[in-house]
Order: sequence, then C-alpha cells, then structure tokens
Amino acid sequence: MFRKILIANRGEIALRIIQACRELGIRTVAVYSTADRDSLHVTYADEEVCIGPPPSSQSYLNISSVISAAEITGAEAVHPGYGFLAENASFAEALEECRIGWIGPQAKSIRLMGDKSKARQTALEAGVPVVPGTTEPITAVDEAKRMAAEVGYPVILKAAAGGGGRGMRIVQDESQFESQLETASEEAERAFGDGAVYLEKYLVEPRHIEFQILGDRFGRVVHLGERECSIQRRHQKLIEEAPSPALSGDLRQRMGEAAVRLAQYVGYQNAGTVEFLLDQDGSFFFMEMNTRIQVEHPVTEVVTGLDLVKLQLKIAAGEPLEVGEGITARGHAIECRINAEHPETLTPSPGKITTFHPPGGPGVRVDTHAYEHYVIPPHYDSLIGKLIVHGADRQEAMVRMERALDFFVIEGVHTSIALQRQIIQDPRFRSGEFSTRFMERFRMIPAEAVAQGA
Amino acid sequence: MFRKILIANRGEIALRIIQACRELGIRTVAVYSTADRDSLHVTYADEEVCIGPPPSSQSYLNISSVISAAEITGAEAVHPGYGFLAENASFAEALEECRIGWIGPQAKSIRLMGDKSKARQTALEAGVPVVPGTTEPITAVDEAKRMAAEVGYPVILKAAAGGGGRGMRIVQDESQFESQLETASEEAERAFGDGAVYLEKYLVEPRHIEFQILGDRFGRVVHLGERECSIQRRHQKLIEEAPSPALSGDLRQRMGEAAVRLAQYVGYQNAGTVEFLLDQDGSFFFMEMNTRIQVEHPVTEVVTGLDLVKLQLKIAAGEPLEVGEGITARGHAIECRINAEHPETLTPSPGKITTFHPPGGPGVRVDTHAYEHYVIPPHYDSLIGKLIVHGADRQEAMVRMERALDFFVIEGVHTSIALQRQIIQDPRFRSGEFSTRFMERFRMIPAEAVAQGA
Amino acid sequence: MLTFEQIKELIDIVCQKGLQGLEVERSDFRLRIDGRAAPRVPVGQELVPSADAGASEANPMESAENEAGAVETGLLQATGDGVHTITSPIVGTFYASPSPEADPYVQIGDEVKKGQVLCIVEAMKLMNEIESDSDGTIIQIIGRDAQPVEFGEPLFVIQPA
Amino acid sequence: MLTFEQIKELIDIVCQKGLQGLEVERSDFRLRIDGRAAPRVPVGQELVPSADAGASEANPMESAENEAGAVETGLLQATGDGVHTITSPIVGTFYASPSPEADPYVQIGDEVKKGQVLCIVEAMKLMNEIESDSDGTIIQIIGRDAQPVEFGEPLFVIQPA
Repeated sequence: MFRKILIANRGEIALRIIQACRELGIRTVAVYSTADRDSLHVTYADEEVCIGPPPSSQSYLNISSVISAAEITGAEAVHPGYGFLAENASFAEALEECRIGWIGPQAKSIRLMGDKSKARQTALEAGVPVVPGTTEPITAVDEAKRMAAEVGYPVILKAAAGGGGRGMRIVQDESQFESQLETASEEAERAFGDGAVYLEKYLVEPRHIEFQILGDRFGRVVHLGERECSIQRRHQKLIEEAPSPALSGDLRQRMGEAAVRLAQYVGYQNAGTVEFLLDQDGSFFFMEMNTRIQVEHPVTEVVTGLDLVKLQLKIAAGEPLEVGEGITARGHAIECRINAEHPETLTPSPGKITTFHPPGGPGVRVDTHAYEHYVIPPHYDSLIGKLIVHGADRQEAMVRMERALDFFVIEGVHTSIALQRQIIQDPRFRSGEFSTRFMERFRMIPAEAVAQGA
Repeated sequence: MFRKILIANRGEIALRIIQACRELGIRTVAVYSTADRDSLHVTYADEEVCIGPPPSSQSYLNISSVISAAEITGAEAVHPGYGFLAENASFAEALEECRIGWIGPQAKSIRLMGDKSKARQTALEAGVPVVPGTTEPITAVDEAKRMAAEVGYPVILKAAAGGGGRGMRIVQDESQFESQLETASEEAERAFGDGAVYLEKYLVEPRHIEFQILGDRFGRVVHLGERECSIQRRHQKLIEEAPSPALSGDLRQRMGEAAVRLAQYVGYQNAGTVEFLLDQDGSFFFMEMNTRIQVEHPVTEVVTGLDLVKLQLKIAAGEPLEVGEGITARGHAIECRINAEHPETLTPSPGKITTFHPPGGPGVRVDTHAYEHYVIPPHYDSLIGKLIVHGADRQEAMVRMERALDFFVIEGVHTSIALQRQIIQDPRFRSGEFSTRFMERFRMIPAEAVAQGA
Repeated sequence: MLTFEQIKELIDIVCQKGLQGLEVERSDFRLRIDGRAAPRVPVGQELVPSADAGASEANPMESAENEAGAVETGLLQATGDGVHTITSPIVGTFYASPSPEADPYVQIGDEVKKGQVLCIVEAMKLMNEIESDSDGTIIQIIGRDAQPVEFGEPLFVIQPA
Repeated sequence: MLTFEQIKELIDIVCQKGLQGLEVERSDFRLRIDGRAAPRVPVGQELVPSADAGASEANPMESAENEAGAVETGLLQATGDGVHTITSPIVGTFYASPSPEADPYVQIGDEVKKGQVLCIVEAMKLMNEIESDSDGTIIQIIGRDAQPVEFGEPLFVIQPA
C-alpha cells in the first residue's frame, strides 16, 4: 500500500479521500490555492502545499504545479477526486512519466470514454445498447423515414454541428417527418452554417440510471448496483438514490451485466460509472461512462457497506478486488447535494457561514468541508456538503431525509436545503414515478408562501 | 400511532426521541428545567414546557410536574429515555392512572427487575443461569466448603449486609477457605454489625455482554444480538461494540435464547436489555435486566439497520413487532461515549463549548445535543454525545473510530476523546481479548507525554 | 472644546473605521464614543429551523429567553421600580377562583397580605393554592383562567406596600 | 493640546498601523483611541486537531496566515518601509545557482536590475528562471538551496533603488 499520496482536489471530496487514507494508514498531502488556506482539507492533511492563486486554471488545474507538489513532498501517487483533473488523460500520462502513481483508470480508458462518439462505438462493439439512430447525417429522406419507423416514433432530429437545443426537432409521427426535417435542417443551416441533421430515437420520459463499476488489475470487474439520478436541473444532479425505484431484479441484472461487459471490454481498472438512459418500456441505452469517483458515490457505499475510496486506493496499489460476487444492497439510501446557492434563483451564494449545525442520529451521514465561520470562496463550485440518509426502505429513507433536512441549520449563505425539502415532499417524488424531466415541471413554493401556509 | 407524545428527558436521548417521532409524524413535547432553556431538545420539539428549576429532583425527576406538562399539552404518551424516571415503576403507574400512555415495559416488569434478588430468583425460574452460590448466609463451614467445591474455586465471600468491597474475600483454593471465611465474617461484623457472609463463584476476568430484547403486546419476543460493554470504569461504560469479539455463533445463540426465555417468562413488552457476565470458559450468568432503552442502543441499530426508538413507539402504540426472526448483524459497530470531563482525572467539565466540529464521512454517526456556543450545565451527567462508527469488520471499525476521534474537535471544555483514542489504540483492546477489568490496568499517557512523543 | 459638528464628524469616523471607542478629555470637557457592538445574534435563536419558527410563538416566555440572565429573571421578574412578579412554582392549570361559580380570589387593585391565596394551579388533579409572598397591591393579573402555566411563568404583578 | 485635525490624523494612523489603541494624556488633556476590533483568528487554525499540531510547523508561510489579508500580502509582502519581497510564482525546488558548481546568481548586498535572474525554481524537470521585478539591492535571501518552495513563498527581500 502507498505510504503517502497527494490529493489533487479541494472541498468535501478532498476531505473524503483524507478520511480513507487515515483509515488505511496513508499519509496525505493537500494542495491548495491561496483562496483555500482555511479549508479543512488543508487542516486535516498531514502536509500541505500552496500551488497557486485562486483561479483553478492557475492552481487546481495546473498540471505542472500539482506534479511539482507531489515531487517536493515525495508523494507516491495522486488521487484526483472528481472534477478538475480527474478525467484528464494527459495528466494521468504526465504522472506516469514522472513515475508517480495514479489512483484512477488507465489514461487510455479516460481518453476513450471522454470521446462521446468513440465511447458510443465501443459500447456497440461490447454489445451494450446505445440510443438507436443514424451514425451519419441524413441524406435521403426515404431512408431516414425507414430508419425512424425502425427505431419507433417519436424520434428527434439533431443538428450535427449543434448544441443548446437549436436545430433540434421532435417528430411525433411519420406524417410530420418531412416538414420537421426541413425545419430542423434550415435551423441548423442558419445557426451553424451546416444543415446536416442526425436522427435518433426520442425518449419521452427517460430515467438516468447509472451503475457503479470496480475493476482490478487482474481483469476482474464487478458492479455494485445502480444509482437513480433522474432528479437533475440543467444537467446538475440534485438528489440521488440507491436502489432505483424503477428497477426490477431482472432489469437490474441485465443492466449491471451490460455495464460490466463494457468495462471488461475496455479492460477498465479502478472505479467508474456507466450511465444509462432507461426508457418507460424498460429498454435501456448507454449514455456515457465516467472514469472517476462520482459525487454521489456515498449512496452506493451506504447500501453496500463498502468504502469506495478505500477500494480505489487498494486497486491502484495493485491489490486484487476483495469484493465478493453478488453484493447485496441493504435498505435504501438518498443523497441531497447541499449547494450554497439561492434555492429559487439558483445563483451561487458564496460568503461566510455564520451558523453550521449538521444533523445526526440514526442513518444520517454528512460529507462536508464546511464549518461554522467558514468562508465559501467564490472561485469554485457551490457544493458545500452532501447529506446522505439510510433507511430500511425507500419510505423510511424519505422521512429520514425530511427530518435531517429540517435539522440541518446553515446560516449566512443561501443553500439548496429548502428546495430539496420540497422535492422530497413532492407526491411524484414520493411515488417513485418520475423521469429526468421531473425538475422541468417542478415549481418551488417561495419561502414566503411556505411561511404563510404554516 | 400516537399523534403527540411528551419526552421526559433531556440531552442527546431527548433529541434522539424527537428524531424518531419526526420520522413517524408524531408531534413532540419537550420538558425542560430552567438550566436547559437553550438546549436543542427544546429547540427541535414542537412544543416545550418549563417544568422546574435546575436540580433534577425538582424538574426531570418531579413526577407531578412531568405529568402536568403532559396534561396541559394533551400528550398521549410519555417516552422516558434512560435515567431520570425511566425505571421508576411508580411513574409508569401514575401515568396509567392519568390515562397517559407509557413508552416502556409494564410497571410490574420494571418493579420485578428493579429488585436484584427477585430478578435473580426469576432468572432461575426461567432456567437462565445466575452466578452460582449460596442464597442463605453461611452457617456450617463444612457445607460451605462443599458448596465452594461444587461451584469451583476461586470463590468470593461477601458480607450479607455489605457493599463497597468491605467484608469481601476471594478464596483461591480450599486450603485457605476457613481462614478467609473467618476474616470475612470478622470484617463484616466490624463494618456492618452483622457477620453473615454469602458465598459466590468468583469470575476472574468476566466480560459484560448484554442482549437487546424487544417484546410486543402479543407475546412475541426477539433479541437483536449482543453488545460488548466490558470497557467500563467505576461501572460506567466508556466504549461499547457489536458484535462481541468473544462470542461464537453457538454461544451467541445460547445466550440470546436465554435472554428471550427470561423476557418471555415475565411477559416483557417493549425494549429491554438482559445483562450477562461471561466467564473465560464460555459459561454465562444473568446479572440484571434494564427495563429501558440503553445509552448504547446505537451499536445495535447500526449493525441491524433497525431503529429501536421507532420500534419502541410502535410497540407502545399496540403494533405487532415487524422484525423478522434471525436478524443478521452486518459489519461491526463501536460507540465511544463523549463525556465533558477531564480525560485523566475524570472530573466533570461543564461550561461553554467554544468550538464544536463533529466528524462525518462513511460509517460515522454522531448523536449529540451539543453545538458551538452551547453551555453544558453543571447539574446533569457529563455525557455530551456519542460517536458511533460502522465498519465492514472490527478492524475497519477500529481504524474508523480512530479517524473519527481525531477529526472530532471540541474546545472550551475537557472531553474523554483523548482517553478513548488511547483505549482504541491499546493492543489488548485491538486484540479483542479483554474483560471488565481492562480499565483497572489501563494507564492513560498524559497529554504532555503524547505531545513529546509525536 | 469640540463643536457639535466636530463631535458628529468624530462619531462618523469611529463608525467608518470600525473603532472600538474614542475618548477625549479636557479640563472642562469629556467626550467618549463607544464603537458599534459586534452584532452577534444569540445562538439559541439562530438554531431554530425556519420550518419550525411558528411553533413556539404561543409561548409567552419566549421573549424573556433571549437573555442569558433569563433563568433568574424568570423566577422574580422585576418589571419596574419596586414592583415584583409572582410566578408559578409548578406546571399546571391556572384558576383565578376556587370554583367556576365563585368570584376570583383577587382582582386588580386589591390589597393583599403575605400568605393570602391569589389563585390555584392544578397539577395532577391536585389544587395547589398559590399565596402572595408579600404585602401589596395587585396591579396586573397575567394568568388567564383555566389556561396552562409553566414553571416560572408570571401570574401576578404586585406593587409592594 | 491637540487640534481637531490632529486627532483625525491620529485616528488614521491608528487604523493604518493596525494598532489596538492609543492614549495621550497631558495636564489638562486626555485622548484615547481604541483600535479596530481584533480580527478573529481563522477557524482553520483552531480546528487543527492536537495530534496533528506538529505536522505543519515546517511551513514557512504559516506565520503570514493569521491575517485575513494574507492572500494579497503573500504575493507582495511589504516587510518594512519601501522594501519588498520576491515570491515564488510556482511550486518547485529552489536553486540559488545555475548548477551545483556555479556561484549563486546573487548574494546579499548585490545590486540587481529589473529582469535580472535571481534564482531557479525547478518544476517537473523544467528550470524556471525567476527574475527580479525591480531595480534594487538584495537585502535578504530567504530561499534555501535545493529546498522545496510553495506558490507565494518569499524568496528574496529587495530594497528598491
């Protein structure tokens, strides 16, 4: 096992990695920007190195500074956490050149999965379903129509050069196909100077389901079950849970096998996550693979009883996976990401935390780098903590989350707690019947109205 | 289920009961003495009633005030927590007369188990072994010698009127018997004016093992496995764990069955704990039964995934036990009681907490009513929180506890954290081979010496 | 000696600079400005979760609870020069009269003697007579008939004789 | 005796210098200024668990970290009237000379020009030449040869020309 590693991150995940290292007897080196001098990851690490000014481009994203910090402290390996350099293949390669270990998958896996179209191609090769559609732009209307009929309506037309919703058209049935194709192509031409359009099956109410994967150096890959991450806003996950209320045992098995198949096909090592879209009819499609530890890893830890960060460290140190086959989930876990942002406008809310009182008691876990008097710097993302609950079943997890949110007191900055309390109480959330479009329809009741109603 | 209950307690257990009530949708009434105005149980309860001045005899132990508070708030039942009125049969009866529910066992069970000699007699009747010895004072030396040979040396001679170690003699073998009996009898005569002496088997290195029991109103009784509570000082538990490193599956089954047998014999309802002494040769003896929730209940909750306080409420509301047979423990749990006391001198350390930063992350639970700026009143016991960790096995639980103790920052008052850190690191604790005499031999390394060694 | 305008200017400076204080003293003149107190909301209050804020409004003791000294003042609340407050020694239900039909024990303006019964607080079906602890005149009756009272809650205000 | 303008000037000085207070007393005059409220010690420090206290002692930046303004002053530390500090713009290893056998780039008392190389900080096998950002005289060399330096760590103190 490593004797000393460097943590190339900040915030709650840096602290999380320090916790795992402490338990394994590994010394830790924290790196920090001048904006993070008073951060807990600096306080709790065994050593700390200032690597630059507040902008992350000059500190946490500065490969040369991070590697220098590892060199001057004699760190044997680097854990990148999530974000920043975690999915930067060049960083992983630079470390290798400097003979510093990397607590993550091989650079080639990062690079392959970081390229959307290559990842899609790889999934197809591994026999993992992807969202059906054309791989080349539409040239002949008739062939496109045949394709649409094959994948089944509704279908979506997407500008090849596109993004941001422009040049996207949903076609409900064949009668609209030609006119919508024309419009999409014209929009694409106007917006991007390129009228080329792809066709893809349109999932009306998909769920975001992801599988946690672990692979060791000896070719063994296991999955640790799924996480339900459909509660997102602007592609930012807000609430995650495990297991998903939408998966039957059979479906779980098939999706898990597909995830393992893909990871095995690319010779994946360390922790990773295979993300799927799950259609209402139970068909599922590969979306992407994240080649790092996820923010929401605790829900998997809570139901499996495993420590994923410790397992990452053990795998990177060359140990074989000590996890048995058929890991069983116990109970139900829900995570709320506590962001320092206004719950209605979603604008970030940096500044000084004047009161910080996390909840405790049975089935409550808090992962946070915040504390009373901590000043949240404006330079980085607004996640200030994660509240994770564990219950015997989904019902208990939900009421426990309500209770824990009620007892979580943060003052001085705005947080997403009020928003999450309302989501947890929402009848559709409660029913378990929701899709990634949940937040489109969700309207928060403003604080004043809540107060009046009480 | 109840709509509103009153919590006849303070501190962390009052808060623990509020958490359970919140999750079950039960409104809570807190009672408090004037010394506890700023306590969290007052803040977090739905209603609160001041019941008296700081001395507990005039507030938390004042039956009439507590019942009046229940009456004026319309509380349907009372949860007594532990300590104070929790094992007061008269209180349970007074509530019954006032038609207020009681979240605990029947008054007759409390009274029966509260009388040591009746409890011992009841255990014998139920076929549960008690420490062998004479039930009447020794009159004939020869018969006493035969008895000693029967229970096996060493034996202990105890003054019938005794207490506090006086008139107690350990007899290692038969050759010493007569002379020791004479000394014991003389000591007893001098100390208590009564030379009557009992004989009992002497357990050299016993372990304190207790079994958690739950009984419902329909006669069903289950046990939820054991807790290892041998780490005590002056009969105060310091560290508890589940499962015990000393129990084989077979022994666990036999002890659990004995505990259930006793509870069933007395028609026990609600939560209770059967305490045993476990001898080195694997024989076990009933010590006493606690007819309440225990301080250390979280270790059982953590490994079973059950919420004992919720189950207490459900049983008291007349629901049948929803717990299956053969509850399996997952992993290993350890609890450290965090007391506001000097770790070396053990003198209480009331006062203002200037910094309070509890640990978080995987497998860490904190039950506390303390917070930054909280003033610990000098009137009550010194427990300010419980730190509970859960690991895949005892090894992981121990390193996790070390990590959590290291990251638990409390300033302004002395706490037992430094002591507990040393106990957790002690090689004998680590080995799992210890008895209730562990703390007799344990010598804390003073803080200055630790600092110098670092 | 400083002019009024100059003093105002100094106050502004003290505030702007965040000084803790300023003192100027001359033979026949002394000025002392104490800077702003560091604002510090009492922690008990900060910890009230917003969702619960309404729950405790009905509690008449609440206003007294912000003061660290509330423990003392709750027992004998000096509400003005010389007057003092009779508080409830127990939790229970306040009754102004011995029975529903009877007249109240005392009314505002009544002169009372030490030891005279002022009201009843019922606790567990026991009628506890609450006596005046001094001679004086009843100037306020705070307890409301048949309403619950907590320990230390004010019942009467008396102007001692 | 001080004039009003003089009092104002003294207040400015007290604030600028970060004094805790100033008192002037003469036969018929007394002035007392209480400085700004003391900046709270950053909590990060308070939170250092005792077991770890030794770990960070080697950090030469530590002493500067008590000031809220350390982010700025760390970059250009004014250590006295007019002098300023050259800090390391990167993490790496400090070398006072271009090679082990060579003489140091500069020594105490040397006059240097803006743009003149003062030392090397090696990061990832790259030798980064650190230049003086002003004309002046080297009055202190803080960097130690072949020792690690962090971002913002002081290397030289210069008395500008």
